[in-house]
Formats: sequence, structure tokens, C-alpha cells
Amino acid sequence: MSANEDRLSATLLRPLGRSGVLWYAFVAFLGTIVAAGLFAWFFQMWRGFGVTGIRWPVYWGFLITDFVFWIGISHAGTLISAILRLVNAGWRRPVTRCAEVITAFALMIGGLFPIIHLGKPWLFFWLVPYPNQRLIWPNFRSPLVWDFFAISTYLTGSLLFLFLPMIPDFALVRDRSTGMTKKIYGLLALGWRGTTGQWHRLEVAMQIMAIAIIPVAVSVHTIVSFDFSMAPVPMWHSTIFGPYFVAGAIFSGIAGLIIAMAALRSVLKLHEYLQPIHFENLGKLLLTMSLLWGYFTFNERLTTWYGNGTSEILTFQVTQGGTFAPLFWTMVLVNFVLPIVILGIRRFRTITGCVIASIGVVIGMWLERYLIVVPSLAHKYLPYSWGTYSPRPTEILITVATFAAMILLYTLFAKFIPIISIWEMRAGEHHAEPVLAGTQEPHRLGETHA
Amino acid sequence: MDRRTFIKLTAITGTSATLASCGVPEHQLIRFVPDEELVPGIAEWKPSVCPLCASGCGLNVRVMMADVDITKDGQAGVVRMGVAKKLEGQESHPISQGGLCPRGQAAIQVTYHPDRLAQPIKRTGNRGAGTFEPISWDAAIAEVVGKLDALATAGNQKALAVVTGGRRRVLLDQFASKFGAGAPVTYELFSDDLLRRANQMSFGFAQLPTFDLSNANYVIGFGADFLGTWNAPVAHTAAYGRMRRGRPGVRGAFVQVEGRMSPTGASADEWVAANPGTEGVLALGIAHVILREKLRPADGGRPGALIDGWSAGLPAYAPQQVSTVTGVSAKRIERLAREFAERSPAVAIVGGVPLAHTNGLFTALAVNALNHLAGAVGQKGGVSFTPQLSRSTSPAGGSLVQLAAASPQVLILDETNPVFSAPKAWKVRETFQAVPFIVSFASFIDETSVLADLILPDHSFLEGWIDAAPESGSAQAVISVAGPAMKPLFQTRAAGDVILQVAGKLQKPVDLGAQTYDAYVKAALAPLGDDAWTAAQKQSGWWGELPKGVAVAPTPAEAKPAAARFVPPTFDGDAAQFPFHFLPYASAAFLDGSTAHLPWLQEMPDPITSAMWSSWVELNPKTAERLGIGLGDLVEVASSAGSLRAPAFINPGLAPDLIAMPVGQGHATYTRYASGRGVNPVELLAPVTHAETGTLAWAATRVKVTRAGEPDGKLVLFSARGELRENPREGETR
Amino acid sequence: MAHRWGMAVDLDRCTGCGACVTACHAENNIPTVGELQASRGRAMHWIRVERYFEGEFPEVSMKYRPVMCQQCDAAPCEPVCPTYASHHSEETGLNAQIYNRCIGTRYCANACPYNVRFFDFFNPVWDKPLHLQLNPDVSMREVGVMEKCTFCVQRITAATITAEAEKREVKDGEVKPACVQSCPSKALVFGDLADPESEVSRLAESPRGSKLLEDLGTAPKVTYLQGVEHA
Amino acid sequence: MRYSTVLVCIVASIAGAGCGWLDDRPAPVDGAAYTASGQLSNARLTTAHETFGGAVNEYFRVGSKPQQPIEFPHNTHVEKGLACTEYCHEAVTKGPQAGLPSVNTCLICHAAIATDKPRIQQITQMSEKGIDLNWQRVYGYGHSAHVRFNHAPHIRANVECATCHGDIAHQTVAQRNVDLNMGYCVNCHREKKAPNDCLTCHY
Repeated sequence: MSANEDRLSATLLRPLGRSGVLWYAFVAFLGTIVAAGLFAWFFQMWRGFGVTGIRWPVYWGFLITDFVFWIGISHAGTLISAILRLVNAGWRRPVTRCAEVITAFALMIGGLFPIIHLGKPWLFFWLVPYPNQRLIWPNFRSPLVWDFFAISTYLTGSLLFLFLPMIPDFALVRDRSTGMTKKIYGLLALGWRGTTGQWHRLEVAMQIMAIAIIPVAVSVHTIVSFDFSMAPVPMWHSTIFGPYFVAGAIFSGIAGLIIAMAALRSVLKLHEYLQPIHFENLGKLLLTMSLLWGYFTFNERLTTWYGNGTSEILTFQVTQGGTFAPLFWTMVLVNFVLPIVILGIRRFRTITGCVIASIGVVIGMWLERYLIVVPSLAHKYLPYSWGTYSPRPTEILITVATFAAMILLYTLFAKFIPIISIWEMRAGEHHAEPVLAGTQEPHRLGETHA
Repeated sequence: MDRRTFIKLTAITGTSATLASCGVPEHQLIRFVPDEELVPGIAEWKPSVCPLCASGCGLNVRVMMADVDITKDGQAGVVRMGVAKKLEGQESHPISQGGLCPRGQAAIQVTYHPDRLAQPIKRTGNRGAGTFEPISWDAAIAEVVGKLDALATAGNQKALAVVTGGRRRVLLDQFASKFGAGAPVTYELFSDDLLRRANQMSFGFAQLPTFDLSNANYVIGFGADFLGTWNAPVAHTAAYGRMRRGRPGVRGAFVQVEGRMSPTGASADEWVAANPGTEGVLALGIAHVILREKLRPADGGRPGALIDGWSAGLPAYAPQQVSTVTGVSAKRIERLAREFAERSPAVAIVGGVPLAHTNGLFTALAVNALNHLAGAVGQKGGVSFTPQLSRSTSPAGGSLVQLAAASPQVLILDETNPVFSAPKAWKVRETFQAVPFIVSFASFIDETSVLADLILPDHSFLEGWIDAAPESGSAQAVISVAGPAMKPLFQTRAAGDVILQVAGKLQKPVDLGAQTYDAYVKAALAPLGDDAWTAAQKQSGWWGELPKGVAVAPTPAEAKPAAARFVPPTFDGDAAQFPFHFLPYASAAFLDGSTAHLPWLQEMPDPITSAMWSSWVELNPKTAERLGIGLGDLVEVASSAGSLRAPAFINPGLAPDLIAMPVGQGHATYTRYASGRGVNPVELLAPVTHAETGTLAWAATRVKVTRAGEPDGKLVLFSARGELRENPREGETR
Repeated sequence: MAHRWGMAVDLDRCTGCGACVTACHAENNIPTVGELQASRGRAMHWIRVERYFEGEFPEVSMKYRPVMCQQCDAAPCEPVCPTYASHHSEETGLNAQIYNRCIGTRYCANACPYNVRFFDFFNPVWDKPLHLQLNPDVSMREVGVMEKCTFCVQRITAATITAEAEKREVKDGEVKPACVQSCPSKALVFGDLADPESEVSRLAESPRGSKLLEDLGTAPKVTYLQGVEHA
Repeated sequence: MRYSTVLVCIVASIAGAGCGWLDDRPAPVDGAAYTASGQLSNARLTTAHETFGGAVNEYFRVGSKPQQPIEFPHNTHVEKGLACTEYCHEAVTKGPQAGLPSVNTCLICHAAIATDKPRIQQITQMSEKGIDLNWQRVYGYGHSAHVRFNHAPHIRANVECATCHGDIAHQTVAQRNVDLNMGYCVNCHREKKAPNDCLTCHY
């Protein structure tokens, strides 16, 4: 075992050791916010949905915005890492796991919202098809039921996709620890011995998953977009929504990933593993998505404007130039102008630059979802029934809490599991040239372990 | 956490979680033996009469079995009894004709109102402080009798004053006169006495007219909101429906002349805005053209004789002059005249705002003359007068203003709230404050009854006998009568019974010909023959041909009538300082404010503004723009009499020189639903009265308007964005 | 025989008085939400009278339009509901709202182009003894469910049961929803569109007739009869 | 000890302020003692459950066992040849509810019959005091089931009382014999070719 590898595992396993007061303070802080959010939700169930700002006729607001937003963020990980695995980009190695973790957690959070926003959350299981004495199934025509299937599939898939490559590292930790810890990681390692056969199966499994997860990911956000485009609501009933949402999802996903990586890098001192090149590449990817997003937005808006359908154009006008204009133009600025300026000019495409751009994009994409949900509902066909919407403390609290929850879960994950795939890093160091997906590699890897 | 938060907190916890709990578990509740057995779950329909306005609609009341919490000799428990569930207009009744107005639909909430007085109460604190304590009926009645006897023994019967707005005027009048007091004072903010006076001069009937809209082909309305709040709206609306679409191939046309588009005006085919107080001139302008072009025989009859220059063809009212006065183009006047003359049967309706100007009488007489010229009087599709059963009543008593001079010792209040609806300058509150003893029959504590020493709450109209003598709305005579639709829920008593009881208990008993109110009503129906009473009880009243000699006969024409000529209306406040005419109007939900305590009406969107739970100030868009006022902005309206602040509503259907406000909100004390809500425009009214009748000219005040601040969220609109147009891009080009 | 209950609204008769609105509250146990909630858009009016101005002073006119659930044959609210709470009733042709199936996704209300669906944001509260007025034939909807105009299905059911008991069909005009019954100008007409002889069927064929937002293809069962001048 | 109380107070006040902040509905008004609402034991009616427990019970369809005011022996009355639908539940043929008899109904017969029995004497005394029998429902649905069952049509369709109420004829106090869940109704409607439209029962 080379000293180099030793140092590698040492740094990457460091977080698993004991942590300082600061860490506990941080966790406690986030925990409080999450608790407040949960309190807000239970309070909402207890007193009634009226404690939110939802009203006639704007029956969806912050909560659905959050739902779409988090499902969007979830597209960072799995999709990206899957693609990178398939094209076998060497620089992916330190990135993939941080990415896949985001997916898992973002999905868990996002998946909660359809339940949170129910008038009777305690009956959410009626969305599940199960035999009952009422002799009634869910309505399979409803996009919300499709949501249920899509999200649960995606969650299962992502968890597998996240778990599989963790097995060897669990084994590593197991081998290096004692007592209770050894038992737990031993359990998680599923009896990994690093035999050739196991390596082979792992590789194959990863290949299959990588291929399988992509269509699932694409379908999920398409179906989320269907929640809107299936209803005859001005500016919702649009053919472009599927790809528009998927693009937006990956866009915000990458932004989220960049922020997460930057945080890990500085907090866990992973400078030598998460190098500028990684941010550089992701930055380029973000730029591409920004352009794509801009293209979609432009398409959607321009056609509406030219189409000039009475109801649609009114929604269009309030978003572009009316009450929602400030939000709209902020969105355009941080989603399109800023990324192009920062990421388009090499000099600015530094880590800091990427992070700034990413933060902008995350905010911008949240606004985008808000601007899809609210203005349309507020301006349906009969002007007499037009409405307004402004959030109340409850939904703001819940929204804030979900961000806290995301950070908290991420922190805890990084605490207990190597956030960078150690064995893949090793594989990376073994050959400077990118690894070719194939069956020779595991043999050699196996040997190094044996 | 401060006290308020804590109270709020506990309270809300209550509403959300623990309110349904009755303290005692269901099976431990005491249940009393029911004294009526209805089939559970099956509705029974009983007749009744709507009490909320004078038009006296006949009702069908849906009665069903329910468990009712009651207290029986100190023991709380439940009993199964029939309770009213829904009010519906009675198909056969000539006034309601199966329909009802929104107020009539909500009338049922009077019976079940949480703040309705459940037993007699006696004032404990200072007058007006609103602190009362329960008192037994016997004690209460004894006290009233005592006060009256005191007057009698002192030979000071004149010191008894009665103020009434309502259905029991005849009874109270007979009581007062037989007791030796003056006639009751009647007060309504939107009084029609001026029109009654005009009709007496023109037609000999001092009553409101009835219009045969069903058969009319052309209708001109002069400011009367006859489909919404004026006279007999339900009867009018039913007839209006038939006028529009009731006759195959014939669709009656409808033109409305007014400065603010009322809900009625909104239904018109053509809406004409005339300058305030010039409607009469427009009417005579139309008459002028008809006479000039001999479109109809130049017969003005008795109404025409009252108009100056009628026989000469109204030279003073040529379209050109009329146009300059009214602001309506001469061409339009001529067209209207031709349509009015040619598309007969045609009828003109006047009421409301035009008669609330100082020259109201002239306007009324002018329109009456126009009707006569059009041959509408007493004709199919024209105007007529509902035959009235003559009941001996003394002429209307003096006005509230004169009440102070009489310095009454005992004051009886019945179905009236002048403290709320009379101009401040009349000092009604101060007058009442000075009266040693006030007794009221109010079911609710309002601005007037709060001043009472004794409140003897009346039954709700569903719990006792109710009668009304509709003054108009039907070609045949109508007397609405109905018995109780359900048993009384509380320890209330029918005011009629109480009055009769008091009358009987006096040292020198006053004989009103009956011991109970139903007997009294029965006696009143006696002239109609024996079957009238039985008929009245099956349906909600009696209607048909009056027997000979019992109907009110027309009064003979005055020998030398004073010729009426147009005098421009006078306004309080000079035009420079107060540039706008102020127009308070009866709101669709609250009339003069008497129904503001009913939650359904509070939450009913206003037909024009869609406002709920609010009061507001209406401005023309251009005026608002000039003053920099936007929707919901707080504006201050000031007159010589006072000033108030309310949110603004921009109303395209309002003349630029008018400021309009709905009456009804702004109650200081009127149950949990109306108290302290909005503002009361009556406070702005200057005490301008009609010379002829002494009634208030409520449209004769000028005001100024200024922007007073940002929207305060007090204007609650159902159409939340206040959108006025079906296509907001109206006129937009690209 | 299966019915297709429908309505006709004669805009030429409607005077916008609002009797239908209050009548609906009285019949259907619709809670009064109070000023604060009303200001937050929680007021419930299963039927509303929309008013629209046209032109500018003095050449200004206005039109009223009562809008209730249009009971669409192709209702956008139905396919989107995950639990069949919003569901097409074959028996009556009504667009049923099944409160006990409703879990409050509010998706139906978003999909409804007419904005006639209302949500119970809180458990309704009645200040006693106002509760004595509540109609025992109609559900009290609790917090978290969506509600809307039912064409007074309780009255339809009652009439159908009576007719069955008397071994006959329901007569035209026998069923009158609260709004139709209360309308003083008889602007609202209710009946069975499956019966070609019924008055509502006749009016549905009227040249003055049109459907609200017809081009959305929702196939409403409410016909609006335009006034000549308003056409 | 003191610290803990202080802590509790702080937490409580924070939670309280929080609730007030999240739900700013004004406190409900209560009427004066001499007004209609003042005369009632509780001032408001709401669809909210009395207690959290109550909500949970309805959620799991747990019904409490009713306690009847007297041990009414159905069996003896049926044996004596009294049909359910005469006198006691006569409304069943007319409308939605079967109806529960008041003491007046009992005394139609028991003014004369079996007046020596203690139970009869008990109800006679009750009727003299003007106190009625406060029967408890044996069957019934949770409020949120929104079921609108109408007896009369079922009687006309010759559905036996026993079909839904079990063999009450041989019981003393009525028991809940049949679990009337939705499946039960739907199946019967299927067999009898009765409408299974949602609106048939839920509106």
C-alpha cells in the first residue's frame, strides 16, 4: 500500500473521526430551523390550510414552487454523474458522489411537498393503488398520480445508484475501524471482500444503473411539468414545458452541485481532490445549460407574445411588465445575463466565480418556478375572478426549513460517509489516462486490494 | 407573550379544536319532551311575511325538526322542535311572485342572530353606555304601565312620544291617540313622503305608484333604483323579467336617467346622465317635444294642470334650453320623446335621488304629467295605485326635529334607528338623551335602542304574527298576514301583544278592540268578509277585489293648484370650497343600514363594486386621476356637516362631479357583525329639508375630496383585483 | 333514465340583484368567513354575479353575468383529480364533488377555467344559534376539502326519490335549485337537457344562446342567453 | 427547579408568540348573557373534532359504545308482535330518518300496559317531569364520511331492516351488528342493480 494511497484515505476519512464544537453548533443551528419548519407544517395541519397565503383563485403557491424547485435540484447528481460515468470523464471521480447525494436528499425533500400541500395530508396514501373495501383505485388519469410513481421510482433508483459505489468504501472503513462502528459499516458493506467477481458485478451494475437512471430522470421532470401543462391554464398549457423543465432542472442541479462542492472543498480541506479544473468543467456545463434555458424561455415567451391569445397575453403582460416584472427581470438577470458574463469569460471562471453564478442560478430557478405557478393562476379567463397572492409566515418558514434540511442532511452524510469515492480516486491515480470502461480495470484494482 | 396574544391564542385554540364540545357528553344532556311531533328529515312549508322592508313579500318557510338548546325552568337541555331552515318567495303572492331579494333570503338570520336579545333588559349604567341587566316580563310591563299612568295622573299625556319606522304604526297610532298623546313620529332616511305628496296632488292618492311593467313596451326611469332597493323591488323585478322576455316577439325597452349608474341603471338599454336635480326638466323637455309634434293628444289632465306653462305647450322647455340645463343633447331628447310617445304603452318612473334634491316635488310632478301625457295613468302597461284598505289613522306626526320642542317624558321606540340614519344636525341623540324614560321593542342593541331604559325584545317575524299592507307593487289590493312559522326560541314577546297588554293594564285602560295582536289583525281584516281571515292563514295574506266602501278614496283636486316651475336645486356648501355633489345611496345589501347586522348580507358582494364587509367612496375615473387617487386609496370626504375617511373605488358609471357612498355601514353598536365597521355617510349630510314635507333632502350636500393615504386594506373586494372590464385590453392596438 | 341536468341564464332578465348568491348560502350551508378571511380571498360564493363595464362616461354601460359551476360534460377538473373526488356522475350528468374523497390537492380548482371551485381553508364556524338554520340535507364541509355548486343535488335527489315512489319520471320544473327558485326575474331556468321537451332544452337551442368560454371545449351545461342590446 | 419553570415559561411564550404569528385570526366574540348566544351552553358550532382523540377515532373508524337511557328490550316488543315501523320508527317509511320514539310514544301503550314494571314506572315519571329519553345512535357515520343515507327508498325496495341492522328482533338493547362500511353498501347496490353513482350517497 503506497504512502500516497494511505494519505488519500487518511484525508478522505478524516471527517469520520471526532469533530469539533463548531460542527455540533452548526448541526444544532440547522436542526432548530428544520424543527421550526416541521412545527409550521404540523401547525398548518392543526389549524387548517388557511394559515398559508393560498387563496381563491391562486390555490398553489410557495409549496408547489418548492416542490418543483427541489425535484429540479435533484437532477444534479444522478443525471450528471450517470452521464459522466458513461462518457467516462476522468475528472468525474471526485465529483460523482457529492452529486448523487444531492439527488437523494433533494428528492426526499421535494417528494414531501405534494404531501405537505394537501388539504388532508393524513390521507396522502389514497394516491397509492392498494386494494381496499371501498373498491376504489386512484385516478390514473391524474398527473399527480404519475408524479407519485415517477418520484418513487427515481428515488429508489438514485438511492441504489448512490449506494452501489459506496460499498467498497464502507468495506474500507470497516477494515480500519473497531467495535460498534466496525459492525455498522460491516453491515453496510454487505460482506464486500473486493474479489474479482464482486468488482465485476459492481462495474456491470453501475453500467446498467447509469444507463437506466437517465430516462427515469428525464421522465420525472417531464411529468412534473405535466402537472402544469395538462391543465387548461394560460401559459401552462404548453408543449415546450417537458424539455423546458428538464433543462431547468439540470441547470439548477449543476448550480447546486457547484455550491456543495465548493463548501466541501473549503470545509473538509479537499483542495487537492476538488481542483479548479472540476469547477472549470462544471462551470462550462452550467454555462451551456444557462444558454439552453435562455433559449427555451425566449421561445416560450416569444410564441406567447406573437400568439396573442387574450388570456395568455394578459398573463404574459403582468409577468413581463406588471406586478411580477421585478421578479421576472431578476430571474433573467441571474439565470442568463450573470452566468454568461461570469462563466463566458475565462478570467472570471474561477471557483469563486462559479459559486457566485451558481448561487444566482439557484435563486433564479426558484423564481422561475414561482413565476410559472402564480401569475397564471392569478389571471385565468374571467377577469372578475382574477386574484393576487402573497405568502404568509407558515409557507415561508417551511421553505426556509427545507434549505436548512438539505444542508443538514448533507453535513451529516459527509460526517459518516466518505464524500469522495476513495476507491474510484485510487483507480484514478493508478492511471493518469482516463479509465476505459471495461473488464480489465477491476482485475488490476482487485489486485491492488488483494 | 403579551396579554392580547395570549387571549387570541387561547381563543383560536378554542375555535380550532374544542368548540364542538358541549362540556357534558352527549348522553348526559337533558332532553325535554317535545310538544310538537314532526316527521324527522321531512320539511313542512309554512306561510310568513318578510319584515325587512315595507313591500311585504309573502314567504314560504321551510320548517324541519331539529334539536334546540333551551333552558326550561333553570335547567339547560335540548328539545326536538320545528325550526325554520329556508325562506322562499311564495308563488301565488302578488308581491313576491315566487322570488325574493337578497335581503329577504337573509331575513332568516334575524331569527337566529347570536346577538339577538333573548329576554327583556333594563339599563344599569349611564344612558348609552350599553350596560343592561335582565328583568322579568311582569316587572318590565309594570314599569311601562307605571310611567304611562304617571303621565295620565299628571294629565300630561301629551308628554308621551312614539317614534316608529314600521309595520305597527297603525297600532301605535291608535294607542297614542286614544291615550291622548300626539301622533307617532315616523322617520326613514330614504323617505318617499315627497313622492306621496306629489302623487296626491297629481292623482289624488298619497301613496307610492304601482307600475305594470309586464305590459310596458318602453320605460324611462328617473333615478329610481326600482329593481334594487326602491319601493317594491321584488314585484318590479318579476315584472321587469316579463317585460324583457315574457312576451314572444315583444321586448320592452328601458332607459334610465341618473348621475350614478345604480344596479337598476346597469340593466338599462340606454343610460342617460343628467345634471343633478334637472331630471324634471328633462321630463318636461320630452313632454315639450311630444306636445310640439302632436305625437299624443295634448291632454295633461290633473297632473298637467299643475305644471307651469303646460297649456302653452311648455315653451320654457324646448330641447335647446333643456339641453343646456340637463347636459343631455337636444337630439337625444327629441329621440327619447319620439320613442316614448310611439312605443306605447310607455311609462316613466321617478323616485330616489331626483326627489332628494330641494326641487324634488317639481321633478315628481313633472314626471307625473309626462305619464299622463303618455296615457299611462291607470292604463295597461302604465302606472296605477294599489287599492288600500282604509284604516283610521291620524296624519303623520311631526318630524324628529320638532320632537325636542315637545320635551317628551316617555318615549316609545319601534323598528327605527334615527340616531344612525338622521343627520347629526338634528341632534336626535341629544333629544333622546334628555327623555326621562325610553322603552324600545328592538330585537337588537343599535345606536338608538342602546339609549333605552327598557328593551322589550319583540318576537322574530317567524315566531309571531306578522302583517303588512303593501302600498304598491300589485294591481289588486294586498294585505300580507301570517301566523307563527315556529315556536319562539327565547323569552321574547310579540311587541303587538305587549302594546295591547300595556294598554289594558293602564289605570284608564285604552281599548284597542283586541287583547292579542292576532285578534287585532283579524279585526282589521273583518271588512273584507269572513273568509278573508281563513284565506289569509293558508297563504301568507289576502288579496283580491276590495268590497265597496272599504277602500281609500282619492282626495279631490285642489281648487287652484300652485303652478310648479323649475327652480334650480339648492345645495349646502359653496361650489368653490366643496366642488362635488354628494350622493349617499341605499346599498343593495343594507338599504338604510337596518340589515347591516346580517352576516350573509355583509359577505354578499356588492353588485357594482363586489365589496364585502366594507364601505367605500366612489369616484369617476377622471376625477380620481385628477386627484391622484387609485383603487383602495384612503380618501377624506368633507362637507360642511363633517368629514370621514374611507377607501376609494373607481366607478366608470359615475358622473365626474359626483361622489357616491353606500349607506349601511359605520354602525357604532349593531351586533358583532356590523359594529365599528366602515363609515356612515349620513354624518356628512347637511340638514337640508323639503319645504313641502319637511323630509330630508339627502342629495343636497356638497363635499370636497382629498387623498388621505395608502390603501389600508379595509376595502375587501370579492373581485380582488377590482377589474372593471371583461377585456382589459379594450381598445388596445398593436 | 339517466338525466343531464342543465341550466339556462337569461342575461336579458338578470338584474344582478344578488338574490341567487344569498339563496345559495342559505340552501347549501356555505360558511360566512368574516372580514379578515374574505380579504384573504377565502370568501365562498358558489354562484357569483360578475359585472363588467363597457365604454367611458357618459357613454357607459354595464352587464351582469351570474357564474356558477358550469357542470361541464368535458370538465377539466375531473381528469386531474387523483382520487376521483371531482368525478362525472353518469346518473345525473353532474360534475360531482365527493367531499369524502377529497384530499385537498386543489388541482381541480387550478384546472377549472371558470374559477368556481372554493376551498375550505379552515373548519367552518357558526355562531350559535345561527347553526339552527343549517340545511340537514346538505353536508357541512370540513377543513381541507374543495367545494362548489352542485346544482342543489340534494333537491334533485329528493325529487328523483319522490318520483320513483310515485312510479313516474321527474316533471320539468319540478326541481329548482335555490338560485333558480329565488330569482325574482326568472332569469335562471333549470331542467333536464336529456328531455328534449324541457324548457331548458328549448332555451339551449335559442339563437341568443351561447356557452361561457365555449372555445375551451369544456362543453358546459349552462347556456347564457344574450340580451339583444348586449349581444 | 426554578430554572426549569423559567425555561418552560420561555418556551411556552415563544410557542405562543409563534402561533399568534402564524395564525392571526381575531379572537371570536361572545354575546352578552341576555342575548341568544349568551343563553347557550356553548357559543359556536364547528366541524372541528372536539379532541385530537376524537379525530383519531374517526380516522380509524373507532366508534364508542352508546349508553342508552333505559335498557329497551327490542326482543319482547317484537315477540308481542309490534313491527319496527309502527309507532317507534314509523318515519322510516316516509323519509331519510327512521326516527326515535319519545316517552309520549312509549306511553301510547304503556299508559295501560305493564305499568307495574320498574322501567315503565321510570319512563312514566320522566314524562311527568317533562324529561324525554335521550337515545344514542347505534349506527351512523363519521362526519367526514359525508354519507347521506335515506331509509324510505330502501324500505320501498323491500330491504329487510335486518339486512343492515342485524337480528335486533332477538336482542334487548340494540347493538351494532353489521359493519356498514362502503364496501358493504356498494356490494348490495351491485347485487340489487341499484345505482352505484358516487352522488347516490355522497353529497
